[in-house]
Parts: sequence; structure tokens; C-alpha cells
Amino acid sequence: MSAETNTGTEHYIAVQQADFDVAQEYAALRNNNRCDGAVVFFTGLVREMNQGSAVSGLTLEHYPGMTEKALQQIVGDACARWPINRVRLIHRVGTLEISDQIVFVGVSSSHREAAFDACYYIMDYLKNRAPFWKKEVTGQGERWVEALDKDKQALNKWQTCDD
Amino acid sequence: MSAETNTGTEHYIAVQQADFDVAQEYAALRNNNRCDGAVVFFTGLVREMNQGSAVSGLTLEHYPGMTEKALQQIVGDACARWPINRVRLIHRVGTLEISDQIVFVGVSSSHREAAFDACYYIMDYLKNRAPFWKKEVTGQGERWVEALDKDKQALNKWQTCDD
Amino acid sequence: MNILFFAALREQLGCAQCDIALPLPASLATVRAALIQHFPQQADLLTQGRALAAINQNLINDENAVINSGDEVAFFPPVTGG
Amino acid sequence: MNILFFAALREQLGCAQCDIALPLPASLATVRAALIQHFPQQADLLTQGRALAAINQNLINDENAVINSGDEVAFFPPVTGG
Repeated sequence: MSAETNTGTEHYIAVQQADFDVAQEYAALRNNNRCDGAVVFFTGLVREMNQGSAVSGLTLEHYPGMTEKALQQIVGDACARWPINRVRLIHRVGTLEISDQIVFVGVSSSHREAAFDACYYIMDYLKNRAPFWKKEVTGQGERWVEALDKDKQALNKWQTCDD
Repeated sequence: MSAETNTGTEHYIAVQQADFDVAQEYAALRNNNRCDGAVVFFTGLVREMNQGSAVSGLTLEHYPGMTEKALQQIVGDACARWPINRVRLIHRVGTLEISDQIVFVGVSSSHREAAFDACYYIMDYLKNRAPFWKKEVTGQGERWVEALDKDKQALNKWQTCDD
Repeated sequence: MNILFFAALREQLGCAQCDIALPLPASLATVRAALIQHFPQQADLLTQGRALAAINQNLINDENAVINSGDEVAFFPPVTGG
Repeated sequence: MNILFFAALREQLGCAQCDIALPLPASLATVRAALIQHFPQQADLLTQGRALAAINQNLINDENAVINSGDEVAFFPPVTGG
């Protein structure tokens, strides 16, 4: 249930049950990196309230093999679009509790614009293209989380004229 | 040379010579926070190359009093514009070396859109409105960093119809 | 041919995969139609938009995409990670 | 009135603050003109755009803004933090 893949010298992508350590990920983006002036990262956490119900935990299912492939594609696309130097992307699967960390995306770049845009882009595409599914435990039992139109619409901001 | 100000229960703004610990800042955004599903943070680092020259270090001067006021204004504006819950903003002053941390902006929110936008907004306005000035040490001696048009233009993305 | 299912669709169909007799190559539309015939009670869950499709672990939006013998084919609901 | 200077402007003028005799209230434009008269060699550094102005620690873009007795006034170059 764990897969670690390097897409180039400086990128790291992992799908794993284990938790991740943000300090360690930040250090990996920053250590021996004299050229980058900007690091942007995102972490997704399990929220107590979702789609109108109190949630006590969730299970993350994925499609092994395709997940890693989809994440590599998304990171590769971001690298082709912005001058970013290091990317670290970790997504957890399995059983998680409230406030647990779900996903980490960290990007370093010379300048902040590329780091912000690439990090945001990776999350928007992950939300729409990477085969993960959340099943929540609520007071009314278990339920699969519904995909939201707003996540699909979030991709519009990345459309360019030649798309 | 250190000033710590709370702008509301959940926000933290500091201007200080001391370094900051990203893990500690992240913990402060995340601990006992059951409602936020997204944390976005930015760190700015001293780059080796800037505006065409190799840099060996820099000194950050600021306008004590006005700096804190400007940062509070920017964070307050971001909070008025997006549903964000916690903001932590630390900017260092004094003498810094290559790869040193300069600035931290961390934002937590229920959803990623608000966290990304607010963090990016705070950095863009800080770059244009907060009275800090960098003096770099290069092989050719010391020089004050020039303000860039692209930083001024970065504010355009935040213009709304009623501005 | 073998087809994989994930998440809510896996639970609703009651199986993680199934075998369907179908001459290959065939279009994604043809495979989807055969799948609907195989699970008539869950037809609405398998329509385009409700069930996404992947061929060889790539998300496919084009219903004219061709599936060849040996391809890995999967159907699943819109994704909800992140 | 007392005026504060920061960063490159402080170094170029050779002082962190200066005292200028001027009847108050006065507009920012009037104060800027008096400052330029006081530092004729550095006139170009003090023009609008090259030297930003703050009144009571608020950045002021309007040259018609009024400065009253007791206000804290500062001039400095465009900022470069972050």
C-alpha cells in the first residue's frame, strides 16, 4: 500500500498509509537549495464538518498503480508550465481520524508566483484527476463523499488559450 | 527590535531578528483546529542569485511601528475578503545569510481556495506595502535591492470591480 | 474482458471486478453499453459522467477511445481525494 | 517639523531625520517641495514615485493629504521586503 516514485532528480511522489512530517518535507525542499527564494506548501486535513454532517473519521480508497501515474502526470504538467525546482507530493490512504493529515504538496521555486501557482494547480488537478475516494463515518452511518462541481470548476482558472 | 501583536484571537503577527520554526508555526495553525481542512503556507528564503549578481548575505531594515501596522492592515484585509480562520505572519529583520528564512505566512481555512488566495494576497501586499528594505552584499560591494514592477503588477490580480 | 471497479461503484455493483464477454478491440462506448446490460439494475450508475473510465490507468473522456485485448479497464465514480 | 528617512534614502541624504521649518497644516506636496529645497543635490530622489511618504505610519498616495502639527512624517524608497 506504499509507493514511492521519483519523477526526476528533485521530485518526490508517495501514496502511503503512514503519516508524514511537514518539518521533514519542508527541510527536503529547502536543504542545499541556494537558488530558491520561495517555498509554498499545502496540507489537507480531515475536517469535523463536511457536506452538512459531523464526521468522526474516514477511509481513503485508491486505485493502486493509476494513482501514482496520475500524480506523476500532474506534477510533470506543473513542471512544464512553471519554473519550479522541487516538488514533494504525499497522499495518504486507509483509515484517518479528525484533524489527521491527508495530503501534502510542497513546491520550491526562485520566485513566489511560480511556487504559488504550481502548488495550487497540483491540488486542483489532484482533486479532479487522481483516483482517490473518501468514505466518511458520520452519526448516520458511512457515506461516500460526493464530488463537487466547484472542484471541477476550479480547473477553469488554469485554462490557457491553447488548451 | 521584536514586536508581537495579536489581531484577534487566532492571528499572530511578528517582526523579529530571531529565526522562526516552520514546524512550530504549522502546529499553531493546526492544533485544536477541527474545522479547517486546508493549511497553506509560504516561506521566503535568501537566494544566492538576485537581479543578476551573486549575493553572500543581506541586511533587512524596517520602519518600526509602521511595519507592524502595515502587516496588521494587510492581514485584516485578507480576513475581510476570505473565510480564513488562522493567520500567522512573521518577518525577520537584521542580518541574514544565504538560504536563511526571511518571511513566513501561514493561513488555515475550511477550504483550500480561501487559504491559497489569502496567503498569496498577503505576500503580494506585503511586497508592496510593508516598509522593509533589503540591502545585499555582493562581490561588487553592498547595494540596495530595487523594487520591481512585477511586484507592483502582482496586485492587479486582486483588483475587484468595487476597488 | 476483465473490468475493475472502485469505491461506491464497487459497493453498489457488489464486486471489485467482473468478466464480460465482448469481442475486442471495442470502443469505450461499446464496453460501457455491455456493462450496463450486465448490470441492468445499476444502469444509471454506469452512465457517462456518473462512472468515469480508465484505460491502462489513464482517465479517458473520449467514448470513442479503443480498448484492445490485454488493456486494463476500470470504472469508478468521480474522484474525491485531496 | 521633523521628517524621518529610511534605507537608501537615509544613506543618500546622509541623515535618519531632519528638521524643516514649515507652517502646519500643510499638504504632502508642500512638505515634499520644502524637502527638495532643503536637499537640492538629491532633488530627483525625493520626487513622487521615487520617494514614498507615510503620515502617522500610513502609506499616503494622495499628494493633497494634510499634515498637521504633531504628525509623524517619513519618506523612504519603494519597499523591498518579503
